[in-house]
Amino acid sequence: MIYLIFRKKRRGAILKRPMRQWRSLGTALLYLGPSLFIFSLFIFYPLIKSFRLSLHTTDLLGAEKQYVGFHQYVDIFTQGHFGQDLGVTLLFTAYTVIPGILISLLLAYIANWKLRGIGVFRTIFATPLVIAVASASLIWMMLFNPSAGVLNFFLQKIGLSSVNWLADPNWSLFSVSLVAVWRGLGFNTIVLLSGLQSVPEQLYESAKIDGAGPARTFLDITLPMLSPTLFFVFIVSVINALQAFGEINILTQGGPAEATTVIVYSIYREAFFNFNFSFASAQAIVLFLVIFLLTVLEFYVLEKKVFYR
Amino acid sequence: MAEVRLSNITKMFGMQTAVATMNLTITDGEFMVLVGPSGCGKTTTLRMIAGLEEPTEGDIYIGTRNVTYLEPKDRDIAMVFQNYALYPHMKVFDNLAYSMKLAGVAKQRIREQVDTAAALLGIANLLDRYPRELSGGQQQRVALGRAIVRQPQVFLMDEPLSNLDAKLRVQTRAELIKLHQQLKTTVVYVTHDQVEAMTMGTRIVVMKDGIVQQVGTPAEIYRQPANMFVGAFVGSPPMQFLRGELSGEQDDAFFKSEGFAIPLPVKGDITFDKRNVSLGFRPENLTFCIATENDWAIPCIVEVVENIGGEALVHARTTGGSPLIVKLTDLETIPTPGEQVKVRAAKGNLHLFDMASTLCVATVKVTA
Amino acid sequence: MAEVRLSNITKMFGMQTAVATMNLTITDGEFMVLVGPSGCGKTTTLRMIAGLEEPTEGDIYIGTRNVTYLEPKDRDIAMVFQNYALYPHMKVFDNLAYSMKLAGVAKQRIREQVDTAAALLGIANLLDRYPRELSGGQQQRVALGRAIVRQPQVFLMDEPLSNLDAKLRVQTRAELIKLHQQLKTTVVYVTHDQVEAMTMGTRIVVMKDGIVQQVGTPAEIYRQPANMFVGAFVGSPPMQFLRGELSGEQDDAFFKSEGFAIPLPVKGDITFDKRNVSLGFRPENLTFCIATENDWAIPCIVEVVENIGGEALVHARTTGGSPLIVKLTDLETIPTPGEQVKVRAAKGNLHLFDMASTLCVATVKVTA
Amino acid sequence: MLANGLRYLVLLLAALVILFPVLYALAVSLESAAESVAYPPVFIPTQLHWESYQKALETAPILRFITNSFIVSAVVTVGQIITASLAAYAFSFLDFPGRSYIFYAFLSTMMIPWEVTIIPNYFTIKELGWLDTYQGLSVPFLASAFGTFMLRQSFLTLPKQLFEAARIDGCGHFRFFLTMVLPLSRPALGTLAVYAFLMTYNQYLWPLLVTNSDVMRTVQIGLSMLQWDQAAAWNSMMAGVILVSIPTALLLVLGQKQLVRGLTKGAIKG
Amino acid sequence: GATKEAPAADTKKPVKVVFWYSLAGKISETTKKMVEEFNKTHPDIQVEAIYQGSYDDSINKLKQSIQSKSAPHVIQIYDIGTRFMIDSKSVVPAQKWIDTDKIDVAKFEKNIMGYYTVDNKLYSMPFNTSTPILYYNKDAFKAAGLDPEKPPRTFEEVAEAARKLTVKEGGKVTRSGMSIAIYGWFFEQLMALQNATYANNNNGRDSLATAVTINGPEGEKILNWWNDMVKEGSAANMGRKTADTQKAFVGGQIAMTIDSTAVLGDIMNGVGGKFQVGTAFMPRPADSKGGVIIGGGSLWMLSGHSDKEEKAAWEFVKFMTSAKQQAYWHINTGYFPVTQLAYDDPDLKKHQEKYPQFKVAVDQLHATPVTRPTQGALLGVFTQARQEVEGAIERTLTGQASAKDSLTKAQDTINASIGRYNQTIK
Ligand SMILES: Nc1ncnc2c1ncn2[C@@H]1O[C@H](COP(=O)(O)OP(=O)(O)OP(=O)(O)O)[C@@H](O)[C@H]1O
Ligand SMILES: Nc1ncnc2c1ncn2[C@@H]1O[C@H](COP(=O)(O)OP(=O)(O)OP(=O)(O)O)[C@@H](O)[C@H]1O
Ligand SMILES: [Mg+2]
Ligand SMILES: [Mg+2]
Repeated sequence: MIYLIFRKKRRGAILKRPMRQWRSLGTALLYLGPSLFIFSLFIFYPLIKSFRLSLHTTDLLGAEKQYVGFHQYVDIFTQGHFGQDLGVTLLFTAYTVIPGILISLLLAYIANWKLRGIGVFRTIFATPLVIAVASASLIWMMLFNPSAGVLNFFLQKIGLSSVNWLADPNWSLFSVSLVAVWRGLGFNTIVLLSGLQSVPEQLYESAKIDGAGPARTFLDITLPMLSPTLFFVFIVSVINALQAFGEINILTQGGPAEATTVIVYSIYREAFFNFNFSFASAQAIVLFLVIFLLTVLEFYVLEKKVFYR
Repeated sequence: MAEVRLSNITKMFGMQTAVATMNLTITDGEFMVLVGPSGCGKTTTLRMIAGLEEPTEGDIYIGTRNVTYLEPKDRDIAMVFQNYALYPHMKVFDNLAYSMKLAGVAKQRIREQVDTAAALLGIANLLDRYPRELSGGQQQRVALGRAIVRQPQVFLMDEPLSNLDAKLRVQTRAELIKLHQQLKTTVVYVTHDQVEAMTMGTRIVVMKDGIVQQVGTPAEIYRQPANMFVGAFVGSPPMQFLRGELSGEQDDAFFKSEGFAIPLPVKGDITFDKRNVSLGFRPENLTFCIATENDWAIPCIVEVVENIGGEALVHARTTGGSPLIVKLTDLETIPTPGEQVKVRAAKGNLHLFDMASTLCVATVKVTA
Repeated sequence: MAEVRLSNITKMFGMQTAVATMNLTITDGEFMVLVGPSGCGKTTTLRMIAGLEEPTEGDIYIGTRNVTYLEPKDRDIAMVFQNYALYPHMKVFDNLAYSMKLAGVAKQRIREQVDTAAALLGIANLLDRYPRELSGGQQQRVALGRAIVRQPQVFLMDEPLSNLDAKLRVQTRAELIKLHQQLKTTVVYVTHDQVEAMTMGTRIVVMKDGIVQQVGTPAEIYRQPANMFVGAFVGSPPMQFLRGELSGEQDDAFFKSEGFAIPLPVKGDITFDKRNVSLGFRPENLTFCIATENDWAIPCIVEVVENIGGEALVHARTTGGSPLIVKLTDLETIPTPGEQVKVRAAKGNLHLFDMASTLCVATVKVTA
Repeated sequence: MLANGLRYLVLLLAALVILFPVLYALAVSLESAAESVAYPPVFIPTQLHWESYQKALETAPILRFITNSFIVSAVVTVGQIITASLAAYAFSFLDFPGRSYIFYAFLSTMMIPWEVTIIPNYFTIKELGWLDTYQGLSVPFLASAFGTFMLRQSFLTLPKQLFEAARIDGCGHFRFFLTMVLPLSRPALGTLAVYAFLMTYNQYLWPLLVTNSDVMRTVQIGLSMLQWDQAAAWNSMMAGVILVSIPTALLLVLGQKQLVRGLTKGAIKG
Repeated sequence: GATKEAPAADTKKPVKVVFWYSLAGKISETTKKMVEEFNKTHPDIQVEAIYQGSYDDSINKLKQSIQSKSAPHVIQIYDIGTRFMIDSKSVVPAQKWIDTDKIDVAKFEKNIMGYYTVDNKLYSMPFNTSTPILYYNKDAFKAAGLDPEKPPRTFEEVAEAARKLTVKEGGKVTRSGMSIAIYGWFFEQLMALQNATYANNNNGRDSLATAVTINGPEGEKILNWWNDMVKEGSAANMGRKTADTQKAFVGGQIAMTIDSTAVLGDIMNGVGGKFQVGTAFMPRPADSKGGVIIGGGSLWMLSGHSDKEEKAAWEFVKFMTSAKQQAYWHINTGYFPVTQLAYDDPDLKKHQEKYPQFKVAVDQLHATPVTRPTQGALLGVFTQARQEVEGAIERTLTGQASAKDSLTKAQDTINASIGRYNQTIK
């Protein structure tokens, strides 16, 4: 009886819709399951563990010793140079993200020209991708060498005085940023290029007919159509920049005069050399929160401007 | 306003010839319609004129300039794409305004132009929507609007009305004709709609397999098709053909086929002796004669009768098995399926096509 | 094969109503055509039947099942999209074969089915190409082929022939009718082409602004339009209207307008007293009478003459300024522009529409 | 034509700038110790000195390391492609409650500093008995928020009509995913594959932590074995750098074609 | 679980000893050769030598291993890891076995042993040892009118020589007289050379250090001396990488530098006869009487293994520090032999003839008194301390702050870290 009553009423609206919702959640979990499983085990669980640690003091080997609440968090801001490190980190992000994306965009643009043998150039533009951080840093360390380095050689060739790339606090952050930008070029270019390739040819034709030159076409057609890709590259670049470590560890170790001590590097030092894992954990949690909030903000502000077909 | 001239244009896609040595002069201010079966190279021709496709061979002139290697934007053309190609990320207004913005037209003026075009096309209330929020016909109208807001030397339109309903189509057609008369802009117009071709074109180009079959005014194309293809292609329902032999002599010839013979007063210098020909006539050329004793008539059996408001199509079959369609406008005398009837030519032109070359060798005017 | 029933279907896009409380039963095996102006909700209706769009309100039944919340794949339907939606990474063959592959049909059988469909649609030589290498019409045929290779309960077709040339369209139309007769599958067919609607549909739904205006057989729609909109929408050139007053009484009424009066033998239970009405007639209902002394006729001036092969459209204007189109099939008596003529109804139905409701209040049969 | 010539010039210039560090490293690796530190710098070795490579190959079982890295990277790549594309599919084609929250949770995994996870993960792997195994090297990286995000962005640009056509054709989610989404996203998948592969290939700290024997060691550890802090010449170090980069460079060259090719063209009208 | 295989099988099989080492490249090869040699000569013991990345990597990995009870038997740890190793409470002091075996340590270099002896217990066996020395370009000395056989000994003399050695062309310096890499180790040395401690509680050797003592007059003196040379243009600042100053020295762009004895071979190879290389004692302020601290690494034995294994491990450690092996080690790597007995080795003698420059280093070592300052500091957070000091030097050299302020800032940061460290081991 009751069943019949429900049948008579708009059963779709009343019964089926919510049920469908939950069923769709079930389906979704099937797709998300493998990732969620790995993440839970190897990322969320460690995160929780770290958070616990950050509320304790730890012994020399990193085991919990004593509950101290948020004491470590207070210490972060009162001892050492966390504030300064945060500034350096943000500055590094500014130095790398926007220039990196702009250069990659330019490269992707010229790599998208339809010319014979363009594949060779695409491959070349992608090469920084295949060089590991360690390798890249070593190569650049050689280029940066103050006495025998190629960069200074070129500078002197064109009549400028040489620069103490890594030893001069005014230059060192720029120098490591340069390496980071170079390293990012390969990946960003490829991603942007594949984004460019998925813009329908028709739109370009349309724009040509409408009288748009290359620059306008780029601004009015390419950029909007590329916005999902750009958005992706931007978010990822910011996250990566905020966590940059490899080149700094090898090239400057945070120096000179802390000019390149980014947060991740200082966490590394705290955790692995000062044997103070809980203090490091607290810093890491703070960094995580900073990145997370920043990303949510970016999504909030930017994704509205992204055009999805 | 400018002349458009295609000189020896060929376009290959790989091994596939899309357009073959095409020569065509579209005079200044002309409304030239390209028709032809699907895949015959209409769009490709248009795209070459637009500069979106580079011809494999030959040159294209607009006005006196050789534009073969010029960028589209330097050719001063506007184009309506067969598949619309609207900017998906721009609202309708911006789609329409874009070319003017690029040309640096003042805001105020853009607004006016867009409003005029939108009103003309009945999309004034859609200006604030994105293309994906439009129906197919609405999108097509936006595409059309995008072309007409500009005032280029040449309009290129690729089936711009194909997704519109009859009423809107008639209306838009009229608007386009009016526009053309006002602006006197050269138009190259692709359509598969005969009525459009016939009513709009000052001249028509019929193409097939990348090859131009005939160029002429609508009346020429309809009344004096150059070959069987053109005859069959233009007109709906299409021209009918009966295969047979031509014999006799000038002014006193006979067309013999399937056990009947039709006297045809063929004029002109052609060979007659048992020549293999096809006799072509249009459904509206024919009528029924119930009287059984008439040498001039072709005996048939009625198979299907399609009754479209105002007229009827009678599908019949000759005793020899060839299909025949008769178009009746006098709805009082419609035969019924299964009925035995005789069909004879009543008015208009009959055409004789050589079977080997398919070319038209003679046209005979019939009067009832 | 199944009945399709829409019960109180409404579809909103945001604040925009695309379809409003639609009730429609398409009986098993019927060929139902949806027509209506661009943007009236045809595609939306089709998409709801397909399950691509969830109705805002109402239920959809296929056979006896309520399918409102069923996945498309569980509805046993095939659909031709207005914009083709071919799979760009698959060759034509695979596009056609895809649904059968999914259904686990044997390779051999797939091959056969695809070949049959491709031959039917004249795309047999394109099976090895990618969609981007096809012309517009070719793509549309592939889209059509994709639907017909399956044998679903219901075919949904959204303007499947709009990009085909006349000949191919006639041919494909005939093939589709034949197919329908063979398979007896229910078809819901969207078109803006009257001829298609009239010749193919067993019944026709006329829509406007998301609201169903009339459902009926082609003859009913053409001969007994329910309202002015339907009258004007079906038929090309469309129905003409003259505004005026109805007076007199049953069987002896007069239609007065712009200084002339026409006696109309109206039957039926309607009010007459100086009622504001529109008189509707079709171009082919009219003819010219050169004799000046005839009360029954409407004086006009000829403006434009369109001569389409086989018939002519004469655009005239009444002395009161209303436009009038006369369709002539007798091409010997065409007036010339500027000529003063008189027009009278010669045959077919005349319609009286109430000006307030636009509904048809009476139909009068005329015989010359 | 002229314009094309100019374009080639621009491309060539850009290529030279990008490639310069690598080319110079290559040159230095083939120089003698003295040449490598000479000033002004020597850009083209007077004579090819292969010693550095020879020494590198003797110093560490590089080939074994490369093999290990290849195996682990391949496993991780395949794993990430599978998990990330599945997840991205859910985020772009399924509508389910809490989607954006779960997506943020996914994204957040990218933001966690690695210092946080590396040690607990070491213990997890230890508990599982996976130290010094391929599982230990690869399993923690089988899922990737980065990859999910990237594929989501790519999936979102696929025309909606395709999904509809496929659904009509009787395609369920999974089939659609397999036969439409994946083939049409080849450039994105290719990019992710290369990225995942290289990321794994270039790992240093994690492999160092969870492996103990030369049999299981990976190539970046090999690289660190080739460099000694106080070396006065660049040539041997650069030989190491070039040596470990060769396999990935080859991979890039081979995979380039798949990487960037537009596929959605001509999908639908408009 | 510490329990290994079944004891029955154990008797036949050689005892397995796991040895983690950190030095890469050519040095790593030498290490492996020595291990091979050991395995050949000790059939009942099988040593597995595993490279574990840099010292930093290795010590971190050890940390995890101790916790998860999979630590090796022997590990090579750098000098500044000494405090951590002791505090980890997981080591077997070498003293235990020296006492058991009644080894005579008299012939071991006392300065070297001094570093690793804490609370009168030798914790680890020194293995690879180096000190810094002054390298100079004799040809440049000649060209500048200086006596190449009389290298400068004091800060003042160095500054003076540097000034003379500096060559300018058109306003640009083409050769600097001096350059010192900004490396905390050098600062520590220069402190010890002034007989100053680096940390309180007598360099943390009397009891746990609670603070560093770097911002005293000695520290300031170092920085001022250094900074004056840089400011004046007679010394170049080439950053933290010692490799960079080496390269500049080898390339002739600087005439003097300070670097480890361990790179002598590399420098000689790099110079390859382009000019004559001289070596000298580390410079120090005129009146001071300290000496150098040894640096490098030592071999630690870890607890938690069976006695048998521990014994085997000790055999291995003993072997590695034996005279013959140390001679081989010295010849191939440039590190000091830790035992004087090694100097009797004929190969080593030949080697010393080839590199007479090395003698200076040995002399310098022997001239150093074993005091708290020259024993070196024990700090749990030494890595950070070094980096902070390097930061302080950089701040001074780049004119961001005075020597005093720079050092004070560094000291504060380090002390906070020390505080936290001491907390963790309480
Ligand atoms: N996604 C959408 N968002 C907003 N409005 C929409 C959307 N899709 C359709 N519409 C609107 O709904 C109405 C009905 O659209 P529909 O596509 O059904 O029209 P149609 O009858 O198929 O027209 P046509 O013949 O031009 O294809 C139109 O006014 C259209 O603009
Ligand atoms: N990019 C391409 N690659 C290969 N062949 C192509 C390509 N574009 C068009 N073709 C082929 O060239 C021929 C001409 O195509 P075109 O688009 O000009 O035809 P059309 O006359 O516009 O036809 P329709 O009326 O169907 O749009 C067709 O056979 C088509 O398949
Ligand atoms: Mg076309
Ligand atoms: Mg539609």
